[in-house]
Amino acid sequence: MGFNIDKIRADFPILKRKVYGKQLVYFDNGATTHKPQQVIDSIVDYYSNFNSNVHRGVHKLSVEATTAFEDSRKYVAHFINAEDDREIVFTRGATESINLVANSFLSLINKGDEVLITSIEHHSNLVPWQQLCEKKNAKLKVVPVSDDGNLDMEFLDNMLSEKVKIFALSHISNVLGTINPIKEIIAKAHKFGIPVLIDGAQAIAHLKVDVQDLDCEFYCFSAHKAYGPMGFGVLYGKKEWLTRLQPYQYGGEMISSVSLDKTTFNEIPYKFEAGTPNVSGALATVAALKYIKNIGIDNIAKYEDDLLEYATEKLLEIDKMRIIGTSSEKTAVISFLVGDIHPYDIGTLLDQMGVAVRTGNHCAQPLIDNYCIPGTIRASFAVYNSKEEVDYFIEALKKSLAMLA
Amino acid sequence: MGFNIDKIRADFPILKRKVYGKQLVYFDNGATTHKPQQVIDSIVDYYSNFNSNVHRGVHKLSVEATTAFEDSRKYVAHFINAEDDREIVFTRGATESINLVANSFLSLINKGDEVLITSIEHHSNLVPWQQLCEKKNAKLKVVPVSDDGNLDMEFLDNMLSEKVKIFALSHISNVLGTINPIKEIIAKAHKFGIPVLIDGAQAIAHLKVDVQDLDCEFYCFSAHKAYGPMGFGVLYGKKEWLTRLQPYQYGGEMISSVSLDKTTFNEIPYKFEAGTPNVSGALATVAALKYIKNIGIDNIAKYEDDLLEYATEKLLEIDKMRIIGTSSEKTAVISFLVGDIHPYDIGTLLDQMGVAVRTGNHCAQPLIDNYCIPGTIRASFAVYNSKEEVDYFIEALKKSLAMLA
Amino acid sequence: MTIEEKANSLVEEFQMFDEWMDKYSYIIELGKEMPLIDEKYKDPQHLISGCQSRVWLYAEMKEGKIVFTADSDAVITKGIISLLLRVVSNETPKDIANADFSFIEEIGLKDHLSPTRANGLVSMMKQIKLYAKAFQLKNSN
Amino acid sequence: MTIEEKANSLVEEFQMFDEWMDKYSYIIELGKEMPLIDEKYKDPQHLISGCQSRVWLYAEMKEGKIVFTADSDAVITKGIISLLLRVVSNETPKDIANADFSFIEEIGLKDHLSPTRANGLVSMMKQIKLYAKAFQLKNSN
Ligand SMILES: Cc1ncc(COP(=O)(O)O)c(C=O)c1O
Ligand SMILES: Cc1ncc(COP(=O)(O)O)c(C=O)c1O
Repeated sequence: MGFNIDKIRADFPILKRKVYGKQLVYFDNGATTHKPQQVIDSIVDYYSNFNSNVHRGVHKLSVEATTAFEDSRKYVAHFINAEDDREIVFTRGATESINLVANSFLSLINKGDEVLITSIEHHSNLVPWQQLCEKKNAKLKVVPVSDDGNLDMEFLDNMLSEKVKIFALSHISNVLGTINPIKEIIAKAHKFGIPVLIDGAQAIAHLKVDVQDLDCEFYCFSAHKAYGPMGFGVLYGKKEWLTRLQPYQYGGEMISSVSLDKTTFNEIPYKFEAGTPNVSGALATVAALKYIKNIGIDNIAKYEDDLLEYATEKLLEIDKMRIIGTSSEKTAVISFLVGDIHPYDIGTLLDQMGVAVRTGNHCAQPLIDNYCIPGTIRASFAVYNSKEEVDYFIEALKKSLAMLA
Repeated sequence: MGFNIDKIRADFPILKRKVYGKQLVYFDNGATTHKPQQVIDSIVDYYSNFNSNVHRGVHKLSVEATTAFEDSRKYVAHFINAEDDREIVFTRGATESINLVANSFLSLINKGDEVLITSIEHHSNLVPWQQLCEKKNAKLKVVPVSDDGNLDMEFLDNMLSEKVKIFALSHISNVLGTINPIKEIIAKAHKFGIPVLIDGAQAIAHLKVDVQDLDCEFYCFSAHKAYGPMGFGVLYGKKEWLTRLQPYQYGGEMISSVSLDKTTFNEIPYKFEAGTPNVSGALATVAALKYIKNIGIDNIAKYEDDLLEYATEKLLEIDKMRIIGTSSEKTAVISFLVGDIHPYDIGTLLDQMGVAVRTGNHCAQPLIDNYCIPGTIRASFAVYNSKEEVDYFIEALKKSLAMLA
Repeated sequence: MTIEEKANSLVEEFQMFDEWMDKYSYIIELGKEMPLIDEKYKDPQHLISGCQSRVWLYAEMKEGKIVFTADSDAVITKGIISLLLRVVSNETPKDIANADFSFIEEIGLKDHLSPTRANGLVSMMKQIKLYAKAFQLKNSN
Repeated sequence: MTIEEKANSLVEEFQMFDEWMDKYSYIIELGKEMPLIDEKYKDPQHLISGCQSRVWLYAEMKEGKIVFTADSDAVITKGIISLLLRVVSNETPKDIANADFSFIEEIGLKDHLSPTRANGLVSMMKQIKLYAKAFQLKNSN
């Protein structure tokens, strides 16, 4: 399929929005993406036509909803090339997926053990491990990042050992855009028998994810950052690992049988899905992934790369421009500062002109502290952004800088 | 406002649905209710007009979404008459709300302490406490139920003591429909300083809930059982209790500041809301609660009571009818058996005639075991059900029984 | 008759029914017939855990063929079991292992055998295949 | 001038601006003026934790009135602070405690002061009220 940006933009109703009378230019896709009509329609269709609680229902609606729900699991498995759809656990989002694994590792970590993360992690892939280590008197070790935004591989090599019980790192940094060489890192970790969890929150909408090729033990993402609904996420886990882990929450379909003395838990993946599942969320997530599939993830990656290159060039023409994160392997995320102007000031003025960027520490405070900066301005792109929008943004930025000069 | 059933039914698009060519009669509302157009519209409106990640964003969409999100919290607080909107924690559902509290009680329970529940609890309000007790070597005590479906208050009185660290019970039984006298029970528990958690999953859409009047420490419910979206729920907790409890999941807005050495958590309620919140879920939940408010919860209760009475009378005309749960205080939930016909057989034939009921143990296996039955057939009503539907159901039931005779 | 032939004849038989009521009445009738299993095998060991209706399944080899007997506490489930067994019982392990159960769909009972239906039938069908494979393996040793 | 009069005059002043750019240019100008606080009070004790821009606030009693000085590392935040302080500083604890800050909305800066805006301004306004109440209490003893 050819890549038709106008057609794509037309799929997203919110892009017609005006703010302060100006056309919205939305570059805060790292925080959340907008939803195409297809995703919105899938929610309307579900609630209007076959809404029901799932599993164990004898009536038609319940059978339909359950079938659709389990088909979603199959589709997600297919999308990330999992071997088996029982390896797909539905959660509320990437944060919950990570917390689930960290919590279930409570029984697998002992005093003196090590947990490895990197210094570019989002709080959601940092604090759960920090708290786990605190509870179990284990050691949190942190792979440092170089100035250009790449992980320091020499350090990393030295930090791998049999003492490490799990290595959790992001596929793509939400601040720097760096694509970590995770396939290589996973292979290194496996040499020491270390299971690896990949936080794919920033990756799933931007590049091909193949969990079998990566060979990671766990992979997590949120639907809302991939054109899908809020309140829905995925945890992929290798069968043997999911089987090994303890349940996290109790109640509903995760139970096989209960008496007041004893409870038997259901099989994977159900044993991790307590309570009534979010059927609408699953279906809308599939609608989003199908939307991506339909355009083609490689087409998306190529298009966003072009945008990145174009925007980077334009930005670098600006005096005192400082781009944070200059890895040669990065996705369409640009964090920057101009001179010593506070990011909040630039963000505020851009907003007045209709341009939505994110400013601040992007929930990665240790990383920001590492660079000794007050935060950054972050422009992050999605498939519906255009060069015209980049041009407008650059103009608006220049205007802001003039005002602040 | 007068109660106009035709107008109400017209609000629910799914009610036009046919199954096997027959008009759907949906009596599985205890499992999940359908959604009025107003709720569906609120989701469409959100994603089409002001979708954004919330908190900390400097741009207009983010401010709008955040304001709407926090206004939802205020509305929910108002709806259940909480003293302060910081007492409202947004979760994925009742099950998660209960798990959150049970998990946070890990540090408040010691060996030999007691946790009190009742024998009519849904698995979601049973297994979390059972597992907590197992982990901490505490004792799970269970208040028995009498044959009519009322809690045995004499037993209850004898089981209250200073040893009990928390008492978790349902407002309304999802199998029996019994409305427990929770205000009285809470007052009794408080005499021994016992905090009380109320599982309100089956109550919120059916009767007035006033947490200050009840004086419970915690109250939980799911939106999807109250005309709201799937994947969204509420935990109400008294300020001093929420403040006292440890966070449950880590990452995102629940963090105040992070360094690699130390993390400071945010204030209530944020410290319990890890990860990107489900803004759309919050708004759609408010749309659902407003829908209830608009009709008037007392009007709803009255209407459903009439339905209950009408259906009960009609059912009792059937030979060998055995209604399980005959408390004088009950909501519109009827569990029944006919002779020794297996519930699955009746459910299957009703389904063929377009009538959706639930059969089985309704995730309350110990309760079902208590009655020594293979499960029940459960018809549970919502505001959009009608006497005509009850008539059709009774006819269909009679036809089923004739076929099975 | 081969498994396929038996399945086809079943499908034909069901084509007679225009009305769902007739179809279910027939299934219920089948379900009401004498227990399809020796009472002594209705024990936890032969119980297939389905959520709602309980299903017991017993298999034995007789003259190179597997004979299945089964039961359920729900009459409709039992009726469907009796249809299933009519097709697959008394066949060789190999034939059973390779059997195609799609006739269930053709006779309009698909919903009952959807994996989402917690009536024990899906587990029973899995169990039938497992038995067949186990006996196959045993024979080949 | 009373607090209310000062607020009204500010609102009038802002009515001059047709264009958002003029308004913000003015705020930025204000923000660029000399630090509004003695450097020695820019310490953690006087820091108001907002997420993005940091805000420092110091209060002292002078002749029965509270004098506020403050600063921020973001220039726009600082400009808005300077507007706020122009209105509330140098007033009695009682008047400040009762002051109505809705003029901020009238001059079109509401978004900056929405509780969802993590720029420290909301916390600063809360802190101003807290100071006023604390001084009030102290005086009444
Ligand atoms: C009494 C009761 N408690 C808890 C739950 C669990 O609710 P959810 O599955 O929405 O978390 C239910 C519903 O299934 C219920 O009926
Ligand atoms: C790298 C990374 N990890 C994890 C998360 C958390 O995702 P969520 O808030 O959807 O749970 C985010 C997004 O905020 C992220 O960018």
